[in-house]
Amino acid sequence: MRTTPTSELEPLLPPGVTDDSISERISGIVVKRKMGLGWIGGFAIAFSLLMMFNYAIAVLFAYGVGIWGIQIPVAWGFAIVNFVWWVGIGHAGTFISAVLYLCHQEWRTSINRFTESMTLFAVACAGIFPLIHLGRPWLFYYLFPYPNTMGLWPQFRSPLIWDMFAVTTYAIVSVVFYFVGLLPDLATLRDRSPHRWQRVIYGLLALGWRGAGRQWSRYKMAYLIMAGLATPLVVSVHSIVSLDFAVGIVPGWHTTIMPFYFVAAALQSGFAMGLILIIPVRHFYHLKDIITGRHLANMAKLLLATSLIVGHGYFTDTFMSWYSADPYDKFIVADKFSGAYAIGGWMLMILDVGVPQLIWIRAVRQSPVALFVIAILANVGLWLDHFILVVQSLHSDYLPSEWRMFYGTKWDWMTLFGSFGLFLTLFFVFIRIFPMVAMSEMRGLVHKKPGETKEQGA
Amino acid sequence: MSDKTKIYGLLAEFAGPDELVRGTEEVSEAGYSRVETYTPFAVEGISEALHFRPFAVAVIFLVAALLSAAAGYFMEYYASVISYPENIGGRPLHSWPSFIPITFEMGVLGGVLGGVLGMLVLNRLPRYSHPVANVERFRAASSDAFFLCVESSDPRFQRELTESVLRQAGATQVTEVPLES
Amino acid sequence: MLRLSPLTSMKALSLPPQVQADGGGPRFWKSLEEWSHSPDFLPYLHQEFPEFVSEWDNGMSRRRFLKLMAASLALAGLTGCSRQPQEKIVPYVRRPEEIIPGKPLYYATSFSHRGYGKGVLVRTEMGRPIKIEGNPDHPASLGATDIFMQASILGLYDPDRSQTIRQGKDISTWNALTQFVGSRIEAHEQDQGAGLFLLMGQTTSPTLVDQFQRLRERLPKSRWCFYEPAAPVRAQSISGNDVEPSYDLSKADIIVSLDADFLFDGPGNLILTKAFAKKRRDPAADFNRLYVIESAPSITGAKADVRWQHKPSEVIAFTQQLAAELLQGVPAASPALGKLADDLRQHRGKSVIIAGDYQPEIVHNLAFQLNQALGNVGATVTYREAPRHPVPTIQLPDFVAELKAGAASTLLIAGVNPIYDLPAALGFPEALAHVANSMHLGLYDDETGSRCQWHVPEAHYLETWGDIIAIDGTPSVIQPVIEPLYPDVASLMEVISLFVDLPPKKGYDLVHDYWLRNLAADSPVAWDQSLNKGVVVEFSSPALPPAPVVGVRDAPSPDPLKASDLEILIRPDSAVDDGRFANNAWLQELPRPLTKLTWDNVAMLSLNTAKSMGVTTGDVIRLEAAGQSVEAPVWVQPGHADGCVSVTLGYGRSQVGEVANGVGFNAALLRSSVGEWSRMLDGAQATGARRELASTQHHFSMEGRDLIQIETLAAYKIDPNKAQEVKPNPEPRENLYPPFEYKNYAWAMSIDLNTCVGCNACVVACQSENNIPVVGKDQVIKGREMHWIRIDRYFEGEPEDPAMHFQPVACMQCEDAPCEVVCPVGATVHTSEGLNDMVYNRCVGTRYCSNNCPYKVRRFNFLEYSDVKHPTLALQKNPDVTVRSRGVMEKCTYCVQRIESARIDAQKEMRPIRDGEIVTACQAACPAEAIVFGNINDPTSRVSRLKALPRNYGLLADLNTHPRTTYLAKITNPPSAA
Amino acid sequence: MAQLFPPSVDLYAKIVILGVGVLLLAGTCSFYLLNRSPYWTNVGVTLDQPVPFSHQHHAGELGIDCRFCHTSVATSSYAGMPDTQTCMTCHSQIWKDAPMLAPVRQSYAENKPIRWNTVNEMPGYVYFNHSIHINKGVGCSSCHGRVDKMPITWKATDMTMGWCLSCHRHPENQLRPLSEVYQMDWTAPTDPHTGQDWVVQRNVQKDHLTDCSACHR
Repeated sequence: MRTTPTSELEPLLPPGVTDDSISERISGIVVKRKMGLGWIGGFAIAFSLLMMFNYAIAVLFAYGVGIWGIQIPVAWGFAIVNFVWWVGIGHAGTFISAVLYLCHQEWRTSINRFTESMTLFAVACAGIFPLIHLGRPWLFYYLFPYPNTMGLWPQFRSPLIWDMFAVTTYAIVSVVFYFVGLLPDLATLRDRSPHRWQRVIYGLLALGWRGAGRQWSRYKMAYLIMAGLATPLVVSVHSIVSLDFAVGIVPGWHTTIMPFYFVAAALQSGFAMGLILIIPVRHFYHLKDIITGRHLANMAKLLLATSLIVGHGYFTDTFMSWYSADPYDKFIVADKFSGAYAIGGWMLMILDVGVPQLIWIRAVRQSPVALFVIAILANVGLWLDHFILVVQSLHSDYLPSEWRMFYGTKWDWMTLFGSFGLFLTLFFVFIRIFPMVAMSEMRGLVHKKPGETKEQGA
Repeated sequence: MSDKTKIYGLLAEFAGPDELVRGTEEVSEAGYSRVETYTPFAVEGISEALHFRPFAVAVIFLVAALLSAAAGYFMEYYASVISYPENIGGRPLHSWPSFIPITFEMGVLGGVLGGVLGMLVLNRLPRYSHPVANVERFRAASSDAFFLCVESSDPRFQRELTESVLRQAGATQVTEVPLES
Repeated sequence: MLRLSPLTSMKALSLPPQVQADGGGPRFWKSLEEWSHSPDFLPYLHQEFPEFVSEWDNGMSRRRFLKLMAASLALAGLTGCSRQPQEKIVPYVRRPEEIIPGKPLYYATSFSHRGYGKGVLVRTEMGRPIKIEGNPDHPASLGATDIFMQASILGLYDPDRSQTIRQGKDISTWNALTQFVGSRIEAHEQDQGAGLFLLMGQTTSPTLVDQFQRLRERLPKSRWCFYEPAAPVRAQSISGNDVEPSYDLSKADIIVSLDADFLFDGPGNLILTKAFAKKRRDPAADFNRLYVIESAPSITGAKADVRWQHKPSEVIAFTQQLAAELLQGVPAASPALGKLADDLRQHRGKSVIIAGDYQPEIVHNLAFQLNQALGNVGATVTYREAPRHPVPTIQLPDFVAELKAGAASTLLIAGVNPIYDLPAALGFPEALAHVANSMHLGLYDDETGSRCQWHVPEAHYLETWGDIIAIDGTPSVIQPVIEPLYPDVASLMEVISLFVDLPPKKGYDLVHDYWLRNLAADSPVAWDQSLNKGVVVEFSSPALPPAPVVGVRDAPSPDPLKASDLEILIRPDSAVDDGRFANNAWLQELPRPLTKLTWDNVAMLSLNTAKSMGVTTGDVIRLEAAGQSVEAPVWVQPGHADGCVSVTLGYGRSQVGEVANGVGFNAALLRSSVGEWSRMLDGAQATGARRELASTQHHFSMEGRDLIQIETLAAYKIDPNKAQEVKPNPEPRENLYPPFEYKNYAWAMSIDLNTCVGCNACVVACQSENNIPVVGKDQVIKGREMHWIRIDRYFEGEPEDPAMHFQPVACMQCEDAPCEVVCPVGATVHTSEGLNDMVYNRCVGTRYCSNNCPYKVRRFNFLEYSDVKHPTLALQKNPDVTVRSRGVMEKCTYCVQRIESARIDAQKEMRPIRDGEIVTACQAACPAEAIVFGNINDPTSRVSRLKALPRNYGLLADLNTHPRTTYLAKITNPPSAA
Repeated sequence: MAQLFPPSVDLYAKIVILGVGVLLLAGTCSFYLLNRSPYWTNVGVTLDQPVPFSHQHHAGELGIDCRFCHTSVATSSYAGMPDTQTCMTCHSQIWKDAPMLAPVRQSYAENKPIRWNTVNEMPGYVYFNHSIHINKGVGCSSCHGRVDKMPITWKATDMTMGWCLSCHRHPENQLRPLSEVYQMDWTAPTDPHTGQDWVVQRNVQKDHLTDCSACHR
């Protein structure tokens, strides 16, 4: 993909933009533009990956989790790694739409729809793994608190139950948040669609939104409070996910730094994934003047900031294990950088902490291609990070007699790459049916008085 | 008057958001109460112009969140202490620290669901058909048009007088809103 | 509570109707999920997923698979809501009085191995034998069992057992066989049996001996040969009689093992272990010291206080030097030797020198002389005449030669497998080809059977009558505990009866008649008592008179082996023995005590030897000896003597069954004669190939973690509390949480690392008691073995010559169990008595409990491991323990089913459970009595008293899990300043 | 036509929304009830048996003691199903030619067991022991109902885990004098203390009764 270097100081909006032109361009992509060959090709690839995913899961249900590489002591493998990774990716979306909203960061308006969609699809992918990693997935409902004839309840001291509640809540809230944000744009699509059937469908979805003054003010109030609730939620969810490990006594898991650096890692992977998606899309759909270099630069800076926090997490973790003088924890940390998984241990450091440091350089910040590559590397690094956390910690814990190496099988890899299929398929569908940018908020931006627009900053 | 029955109200279009806000303020000052604006985005100052504060929504959010958080905690307490008390790894039956995360999540979930539902209900949504939509031009309200509607049910509503008031307020164009299309 | 065999009166005890009706009806087949079975679909599945054929074979309908495809799209709940299928109740038509459904019955009988008996009690549920226990009344068991006794129950139900009489290629009948034998006898009446050849394993069965003699009288010219592939070598006294030593280790303060693995191998292993452990249990009281000289590490070597590793030739040299010093007073060749000699001198009459069963004659003779010189004979060791062969026999080579010469017109091969286990040099296959009429009697229609005209399926000892003599000469009667699974099976004595009795008699009559003749007065009562006790009562004279102890002639010492060259050491395998247990999946998957290796035999090398040969573990090398060559995977073993390769028998079977066929290599090929236990290798080269080996323990160092507490006796006597200083006893509790109080009972276990010899008996016993599945080599390689109790083995010190330690690890039943807290569905919770319950039917399989278990004692059914293919295997399942299905976590629960049944008995009598009333499966099996289970709320209980000892410590106690299972520190007793 | 939707749509929309809500609620409730209904639990459902055996006749009218057929109920985990021989002890004398009893005679003659349909079915992972309940004074009718009034046997209680727990948590409500265990028509004493006294006297380990391993192993 060829892209010209962009300036991170260019204005958030193209010159001479009007409400109508914004609405026309963005809704046009959905309601007027024909499916391009590029889209069809991309969708085809994504969908075939999805089918592979489906196949792998069918085989899994037929034979059991034994088709994966997991064993004793490493009873958790790819499934949990992928879960943590995907949930993390989701977080950036909520962060951008909620936290930046509360901080009045106007630049978020052109990308929050994007990242919110990303959140939904990432959570969808994540949600599958805890289910399929069960030994008896058909009994998943044992985890739900419902009045049964056995007189039994879930065991509420288990972080896995907290996790189930957190992820479910997170998924539902994200959907609601997404829909509410979408409501006015659905109305726009209703009114701008050329074909009646489109208008009917969007009309039904828009619930008859008319943009009445009182509606708007209640809407704004609700949106503000939801943002206020989503902010602690996004922190809590990955904190709880981190408790899946921190509550355990496994050396390498049992540390208080976990929630802090888990959240940071989550955001980092999310910003990275955001860049991975936005950069090609703004290129292929010619949205460079709406999603500007300034947006990319801001995302990149967030990526850089979080990568520094993660780095600090690694440092603290290592330091504490030395300082605590807990022999088991010390062994695990030493093994992480010198043991059988040392390559992973070093690679993840380089990829998710080292590489993002390039963003300090302006030229890199302004090169979409460079950012694209950095983002991909960072996400690989973060996947490795979770892999090392789960596998390397488990493979040599307290009793040396039960130390064993873990090797992923082809089914492990199929489920990993298959989940990309699900994610991309959903994403390709999204760019066909929903506006990629929040039009109503953009219009708001159009009518800002000059000077009222704050200087950008992350 | 007889014309009250025929039409829903008068729909005035304004050049832009600022004009609309100014116009709305004037119309309100003129004593009209059954007034509503229609805009493609949330124009700042409209609620003030309409003398409207969305207090109820906030209350609903708060109440829903507190209730479901309490429900969540009680569920955990009931299951672990009352229904089937079990010795889990020597932990106390009422291990309240372990019950906090779910309590919080339940609070957020309940709050958001309740609040958004409340917002929709207060906004009378879904409502698929509305008289103002009988005006062909109204379709632009979701893209780039800024409308102010004075409803005929307003006690001060008088077809001609109201129209003149609207025009003085800066409306670029005033059309009748028929009750049926 | 012991019963006479239900077959005493020859009244047929039929299998429970459930079993007849639907091959292990629902009451027995306790599986968590109902799976739909559809054979026609399996082939499709398997060509689809060949890699799982071995692992997953529980049947799945096409409908189900498509359902899964759909389900995996929607991720819908699968078989969540399906009602149970209608079950049937199938009562007896006529219920045998002694059978009460749901109540186990115990029968006493004897397990015979290499011609000697060990008493067992067989637990039967509704006519199905399901578990073997030791017989406390039997002198060779004293209530303990070894791995072979435990695993023999699986042999009974082995689906690969031969089931029908075969003539040529066709299935035949008992009548046809009778006629055939009849015709043969007629033929041999003419030549006085000159053409009748009999080849069989050694036996001490009085009834059989009697039958043999009668047959010999009838056909005096008949030719007999008895052999065991793993027969022990014996000393020869001047009188020319074999003499057999028997040791009393309870009197021995110094034990010297000349490559004798007496704690594991041989007919006396259980009593020897018991006696050995007795002198190890209490450091305060007298404490023995064990010297071991051996080539390949054994569990006896692992228990040694002083251990020297020498290659076979040097073991002989060592013995000669020791003898030279002690007998002729030649100064010690080495200081180490000198120390040993001094130690022995200081303990005259209280020491014992034990020559290994597989050492050459000279070592035995020297041991004989040394024991005499040290005044041990009569004190710690007595010699008796070994049981003589019942009839004049001829040596194996001559026997085979005569066969080749065509001298045999009829050949009966019983209970041995010459085609497989005879040295190729003898050329037995060719010899067999010369025989016109060959008969084979065996449990399997194996390598030998398939080459004989007639094959007769042999009856398993649990379904037949017989008798056998224990190592100390005590005879006991073998009584059947179940009607033969297959109608055609016959015991050896029933086959011999075809030759000598007209009409042929059944086993019961043969044994019964013999003993009525030979028992003391009032024999019918004595007979009943004998069956009841498991040993023949009121039996007048000991079977084996003490041998005259006189000077012995020096046996010719074998031509000295050149120290430079590579020697090979051949031993029976420590799990499948000489191959007779090869098809026993429990034993195949049993981690060998020191290698932790399963499903293979290997060429074991020392680190140095491996280095010099440029090979490492897993490399396949070609071994050449006796004109044969085998390809064997290398196993580099710490503690192995340099300059020799050690291999084990029992592998490389080709025709025995699904389990053993094609597993490992046949080491017997490398022998030039039966009874050759070490020789020079003609060659050993790396082939460049590699073989993956399935070991269950990959890391052998304790990493400086205080997992096994070790002290020297001297240090212990100075400060007995060291163990507790290093690892405080779980009490007093330092805990954030208010302690739960355990009102009635508080179950706990104590494991004495001092007496545990790592013999694996507990592992098999647990597998048998708790329906633990076998997973196969591939799964073991992946790390998914299922044993609830495992024996961790650690090395300490120099890898060339390390100290070795065993530590049995099962669920510790932690009071503050980390596993319970993290289970989201409460599938593992604590009971009011401190058990860490595992509720299989609640488990959804998140596996977090396993991750969070610091002892890693939880096992997970990653695939459908429980065998549902073979109905006979279902019969072995313990009906009191749920059979776990795929996706379920499982673990040790202190044999909760035994606790509950004891509780119910006690509750019915309105009394508390007595101390020692509950005996866990591992505890019952343990010959060293290293495992003690009981109630720590009762300060007088045995376990409480053990936990009060200063040696008591908790594993990883610093994690504050408060394990209910604690260990007693290991005390070693090296000579002072050694 | 400016309006995209006619006014009627609003009505429909409200109906649909309401309907969905109602359906969800109804679905949940009916599933809840279904799990406790005879369709699921088989309570009161009669199965056709090879022989239409009537407890009403044998236990009720003839007053044959439970233990005459269910011999091991007091000694073993299984109550014990009578073998054909037991039936024949009487029916070789009376009703010896009744066509109804043909399967019994056939079974006896051909030595083939009768295959009854299980009425009270326990999952494989539940380890219920009759003897301990009998010995602690839990009556037959407490679980099996008035079999002496059952012309053909049916399941009297739903035997769900919740049902088991209801008694395991409060055994005092179900205990009887040991002499009354086999009485069909026994009614609990009005004074709750008697039950509690029995719990103490018979040394019932109440806290163990709710341990998982009391029933699941």
